Amino acid sequence: MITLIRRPNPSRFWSYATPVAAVIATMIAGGLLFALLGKHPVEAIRVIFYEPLFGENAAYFRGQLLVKAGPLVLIACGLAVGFRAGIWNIGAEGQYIMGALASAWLALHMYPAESHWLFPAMIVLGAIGGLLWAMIPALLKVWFGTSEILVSLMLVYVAENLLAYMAFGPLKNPEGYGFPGSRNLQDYPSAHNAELIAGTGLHWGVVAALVAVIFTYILMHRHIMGFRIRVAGEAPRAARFAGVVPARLVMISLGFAGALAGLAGMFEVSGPAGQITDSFNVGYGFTAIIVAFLGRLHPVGILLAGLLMALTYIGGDMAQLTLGLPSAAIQVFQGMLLFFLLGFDVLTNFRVRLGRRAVA
Amino acid sequence: QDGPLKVGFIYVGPVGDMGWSYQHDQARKALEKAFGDKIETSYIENVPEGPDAERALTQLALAGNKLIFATSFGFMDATVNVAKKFPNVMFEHATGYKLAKNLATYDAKFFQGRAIQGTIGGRMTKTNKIGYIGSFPIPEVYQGINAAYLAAKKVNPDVEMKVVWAYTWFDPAKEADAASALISDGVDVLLQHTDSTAPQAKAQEAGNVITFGQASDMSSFAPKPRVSSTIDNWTPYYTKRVQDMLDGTWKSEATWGGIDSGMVEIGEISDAVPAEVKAEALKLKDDIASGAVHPFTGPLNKQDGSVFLADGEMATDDQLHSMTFYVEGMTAEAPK
Amino acid sequence: MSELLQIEGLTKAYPGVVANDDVALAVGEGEVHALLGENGAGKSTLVKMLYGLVKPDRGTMRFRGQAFTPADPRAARAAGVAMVFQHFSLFEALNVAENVALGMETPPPMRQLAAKIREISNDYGLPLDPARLVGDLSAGERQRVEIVRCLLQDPKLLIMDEPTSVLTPQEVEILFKTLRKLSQEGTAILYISHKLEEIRTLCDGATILRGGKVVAHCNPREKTARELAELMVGGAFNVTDRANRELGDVVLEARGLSLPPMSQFGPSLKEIGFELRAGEVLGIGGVAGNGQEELLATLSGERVSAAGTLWLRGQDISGLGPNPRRARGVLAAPEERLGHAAVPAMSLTENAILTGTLRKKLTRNGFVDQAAAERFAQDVITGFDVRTPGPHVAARALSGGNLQKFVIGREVLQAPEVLIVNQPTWGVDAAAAAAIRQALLDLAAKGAAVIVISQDLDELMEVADRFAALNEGRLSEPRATKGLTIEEVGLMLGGAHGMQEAQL
Amino acid sequence: MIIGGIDIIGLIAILMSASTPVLLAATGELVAEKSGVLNLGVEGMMIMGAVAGFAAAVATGNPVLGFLGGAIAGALMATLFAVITQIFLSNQVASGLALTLFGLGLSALIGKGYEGVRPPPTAKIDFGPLSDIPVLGRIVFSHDWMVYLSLLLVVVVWIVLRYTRVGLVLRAVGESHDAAHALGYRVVAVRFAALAFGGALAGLGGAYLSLVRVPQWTEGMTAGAGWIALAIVVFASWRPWRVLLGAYMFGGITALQLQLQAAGYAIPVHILSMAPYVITIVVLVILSAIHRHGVQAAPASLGKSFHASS
Ligand SMILES: Nc1ncnc2c1ncn2[C@@H]1O[C@H](COP(=O)(O)OP(=O)(O)OP(=O)(O)O)[C@@H](O)[C@H]1O
Ligand SMILES: Nc1ncnc2c1ncn2[C@@H]1O[C@H](COP(=O)(O)OP(=O)(O)OP(=O)(O)O)[C@@H](O)[C@H]1O
Ligand SMILES: [Mg+2]
Ligand SMILES: [Mg+2]
Repeated sequence: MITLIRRPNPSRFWSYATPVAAVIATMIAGGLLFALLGKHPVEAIRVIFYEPLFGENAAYFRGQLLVKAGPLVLIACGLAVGFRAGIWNIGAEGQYIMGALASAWLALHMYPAESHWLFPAMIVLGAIGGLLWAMIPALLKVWFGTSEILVSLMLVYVAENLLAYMAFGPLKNPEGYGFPGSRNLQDYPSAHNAELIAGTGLHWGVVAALVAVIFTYILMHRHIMGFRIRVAGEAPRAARFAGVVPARLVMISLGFAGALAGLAGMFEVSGPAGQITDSFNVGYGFTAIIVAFLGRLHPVGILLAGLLMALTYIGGDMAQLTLGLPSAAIQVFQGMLLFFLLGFDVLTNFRVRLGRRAVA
Repeated sequence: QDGPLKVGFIYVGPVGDMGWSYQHDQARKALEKAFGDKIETSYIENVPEGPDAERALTQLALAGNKLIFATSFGFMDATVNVAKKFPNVMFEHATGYKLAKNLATYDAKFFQGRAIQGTIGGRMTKTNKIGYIGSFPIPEVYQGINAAYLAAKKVNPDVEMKVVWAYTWFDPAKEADAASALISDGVDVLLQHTDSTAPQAKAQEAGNVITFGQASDMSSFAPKPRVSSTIDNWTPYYTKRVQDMLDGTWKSEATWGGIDSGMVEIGEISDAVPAEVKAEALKLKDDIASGAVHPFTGPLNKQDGSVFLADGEMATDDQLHSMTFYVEGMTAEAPK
Repeated sequence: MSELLQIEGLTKAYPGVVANDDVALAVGEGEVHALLGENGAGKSTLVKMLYGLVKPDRGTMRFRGQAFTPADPRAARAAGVAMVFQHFSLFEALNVAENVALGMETPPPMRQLAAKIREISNDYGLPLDPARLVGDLSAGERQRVEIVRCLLQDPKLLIMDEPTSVLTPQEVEILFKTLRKLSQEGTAILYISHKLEEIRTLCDGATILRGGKVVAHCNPREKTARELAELMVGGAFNVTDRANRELGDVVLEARGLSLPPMSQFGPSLKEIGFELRAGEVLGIGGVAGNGQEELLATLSGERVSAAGTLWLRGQDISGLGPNPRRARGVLAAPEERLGHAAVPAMSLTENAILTGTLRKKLTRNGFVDQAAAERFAQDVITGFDVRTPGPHVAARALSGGNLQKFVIGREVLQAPEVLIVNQPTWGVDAAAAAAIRQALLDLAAKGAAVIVISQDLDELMEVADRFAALNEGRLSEPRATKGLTIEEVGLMLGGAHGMQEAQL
Repeated sequence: MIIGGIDIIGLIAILMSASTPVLLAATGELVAEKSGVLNLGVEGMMIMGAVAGFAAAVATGNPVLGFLGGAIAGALMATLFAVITQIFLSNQVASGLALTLFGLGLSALIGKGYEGVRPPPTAKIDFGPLSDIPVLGRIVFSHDWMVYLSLLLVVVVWIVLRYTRVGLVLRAVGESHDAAHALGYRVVAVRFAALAFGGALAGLGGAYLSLVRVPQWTEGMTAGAGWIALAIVVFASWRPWRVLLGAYMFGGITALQLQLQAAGYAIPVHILSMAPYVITIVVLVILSAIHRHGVQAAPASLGKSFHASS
């Protein structure tokens, strides 16, 4: 039997070592899976992890890594703040959609007038869109004690329907021959979130993600506000005692997450995606939850985790192309990564002893 | 050119969806068989529309593919972008409308098949209610609904068409529910513009309902409820385009193929259909293929009573491409 | 008296502590045997081994003449051992009958069980309604549930781990009657308590533990309480020094302070009123669950009360939250150390920030001044003799007494004008408890007003100038502690009505 | 019976079948949550049940074995979750999400080759003349045996939780794991069992989806049903009968919106498609407002990790 003995102090070593160990374990287990599927395990791992970074066309893929990781990191930073406070917003996908819708609505409304103010205004509106959507679960929790887990999740489906409605209705491209989807903002200079340096994949959304990482770090680890948020997550009673007003905390952490998710949606719709379509959202809001945990709810960890996650997507596509690895295998791979991380986490807080059960 | 021609595909769904992406992949496999080691194919499945598509297309281009098929409407802008970056790679985009020097489009006139289904349905319905599971309110689907309705009405003036929009191309549970809703509403002929066989199964359960295969033949439900089908057959087109590449004669164009080109195939009409109805349907098929009959021929009004086609006028491709309305006689209301 | 239970060489080690070291003791049939010792001496560990919850590393137990190695509590119960826990093992959302059923091996059908509960509980003078939710019961009633649960199994040995700490003197009286009756019927009782007078009246024999080792077996009736205490501590111990103090102006005043329950099963506060002067220590006694937590929460600002109910030097502070109150000098230390007064997983430095930000200026423009926070934490550690490697250690790594010293020290070093503490020495050993009491008295001597909420009447008599009792959310009129008899206190604890009678 | 162009009896008959997967999954999750564990991986367990059930049924040609296979797959997934959360003490929310992700991927892998295959039919129970009784006949006597089994399971779960010792221990563990542990109950074992049962029911629900309701195997075919099941447990404030009500209501609204379309109502489709979710939110709000000051319905230890320290 395994016996767990709680460590008085969380192990510093293991808190850094577990993510690494989890990645290695995932590579091993994933390799086994790939071997089962008849693919060469080492080659598959190489294609997924090495090829996009240092392979033949790495210059392009490194940029794409940023494009893919940008929204994940941005959203995950917001979510991590809430998770630290014990507030479970799992509806970032909906907030992401609403941010995109709000900003795209403004741009399409202004079209084709060119103005310097449009893009900043879209940023503001994107953040507000996500924030307001997140305020629904926040206020319902504050007023009625309704579970934010379920409300935020249900609102994803509502937002998806709203998105489809907009794509087929009010925001449909009038010159699109009746096909769904809005105008492409990439063709609207004032609204276009273009690459800042051509070919690098670096766009304002990536910049925003980096800013969010720094901001979140300062907030959570340097500012008294973040301290209170962490206290609230660790010990709610102690937080009250320290003067934290739970209602305000719920609104701040959901609002922050919503605003960042909304921003992510805004940068995506005005940049890489370009347009509102019914399939605009591709699950960043959900994947970001994983990224947040993978990054151990720490902004710097999230940055690394976002990049790692993006790598598995891009490398996964690569493995499909060169090795014929099915896309589902990549999903399993990502699931295993999270399992291993969560499982290994126990080492941070517990000493593991094998052998006779010391305590019945 | 040295080495085999590399041909790439991106699919919006998994190749195992048994519908849209599956049919494209069937054609890819047919290419491999037909051209042997003259070509080499690869694909990426489950590609979300948007930036991921753009990356996947670039990935294909960087991997040395010279001809790339982007097989979903939603890949349109991504394909345009990537085509710009790789002028020496030829792109083919399914069901879209944007062309470039190295970007061609292709699509099939599925509505031709719908007219044949409408004829069979109109003849065979006892309740005079035909149900149609729509995917999205876009021209392609409107064309199908209207063509089926007009054909049915021609052989059975009392026919009424019920439409349920599922807002999905592929969601078996939802399609099953939509089929159940229509069947419980009295429909005994069921057409679907969604890709799963769930409605077929529901019809089979109900017993007295006939259906038509969509995208693939769905022959496992033959002879009943599935009495016929429209099959998306991309093989002839893909074969021709690859041959053009090998011959160096590829050029950008917009292809809209129908029954005549083999892009739209009519699945075998089963014995559950009375012989005279079958004959009538087959004749219509031949007439459409030869061009003698056009499913949209005037006089034809829109649902609101305004004129769509004058007497004897046949709808042009452009008119069809922007069809987002029901024709006169439809009782359902078009979604806003 | 024949031997019912014999223990020899029993040893149990935890990482870093030997909780029981070669313990030997014997209990006869029908004997009431006390187990004495300071906090952490190993009493609970010993009885947990008897009850099958913890497995000994070494040693033997014989019960009713046979080797006894219970694999789990069920086995122990089957053998005739029953136990009332130090911390209740009850389920608030379940009713009395269900709670009882959970503690039995083969409970009869609910209907019969309910009847039996009524019968037994009336027989022993502990009436209980089997259909009530346990969450709705008072602490005393909850304990009845635990006892009745044991009685229903006809135990040969009944273990009671600190059963009286939550009872009023009257309830203790009833409990003792029950226990004597049981003992006459031949049931042996292993009784753990820190209340030495109780033990002297109740128990036939005693075993005293210190640091996991047996230091003495004795007959408690032949010893004085002081002798027993010295055996436990292993030496003489300090008594607090209470200097004469001048009382100043009224600092804090509550008028008609009411509060709805904070939790589903919690009590409400009803019309609480008192005046507190500078330099004064007000002791508030009462049985746990009568509104102590609620009172502390309203005084600290965790809960706000209606306007005009709480005044600080003539200023209405009822609507202020904890931090504005701290800014004005009203500080508090709640009872629950882990999770309320301190965050278990956070370092002592971070726990210093928890309440010290304002008065110790641990932030600049909202940014945490790490160095200042560490300095403050270190000051508390040094000033209050907190035994720990340093301020970076997580709060949960400290022993209860040391963490308590840290919590009290953290507030005291912020130079409060008013300090409210709840159970300041709960679960803390004698030396540390004395230090904490002394710190409170010193604070009062410097002119601060202090409210000590405690269930330990001796403690209150020792530190408080005036005493008031909290009962079902009502506070009695405070009375000077000087000259207050234990009977009067008992009546005050029994309820406000009793108080009035006593005065008449 | 036709009201406003909607065949109410038909609607009820449809919704009973359409709601069965969610009903099964929610009933299972109810048991798991009653033991104090929040398993957000219902979606992952359902889809594994769907694919495993489908594969088993196709391989054996026997739908009963298919359902069994689905239940086993769901239970195995739940056991994986139990290991992670009960032994390794991981955060339950994150572990549940991981389980869903993992299940979606793994099921797609296992399902390769089953696309387009038709499963053996699941028999409807032949009630003979009973099914011809007007109104009642179609509502009560027109279903396959799984529909009745799901209803039976609701009853069984209700009885067990309420009237039996097993149920009492389960509730006790969910209320206070520390107290239950002190009394000698094996908290972790009880939770393993409750989770496995919940997983088995989720698996059954998935298998019902792939074997009866649709019936076919396709990737991601649960399409959010697991999340709805979770919502329904809260909606039902952890009571079996209300789970039934909630599942049927949700299924009913979904079916109704398609029926309204079929009947030609010009209500915007997207608004109708949102309706079930919006209504769920509204009901959750109403319930939480009611419970705010009354009896707290959730098991007190729900979602908390248990580590036996003594
Ligand atoms: N599960 C455990 N793991 C590690 N150490 C433990 C554990 N349980 C008890 N201890 C330690 O064993 C020693 C004896 O504890 P025990 O609870 O038996 O003391 P006690 O005499 O009952 O004290 P109290 O009067 O506070 O109830 C203490 O040092 C305690 O910290
Ligand atoms: N359950 C437990 N698991 C691990 N360590 C424990 C446990 N309980 C207590 N300890 C450790 O045992 C030591 C003693 O703890 P405990 O609170 O019982 O102290 P104590 O002996 O009562 O001391 P004090 O008199 O200061 O209260 C501490 O270092 C504590 O961390
Ligand atoms: Mg202690
Ligand atoms: Mg003890």
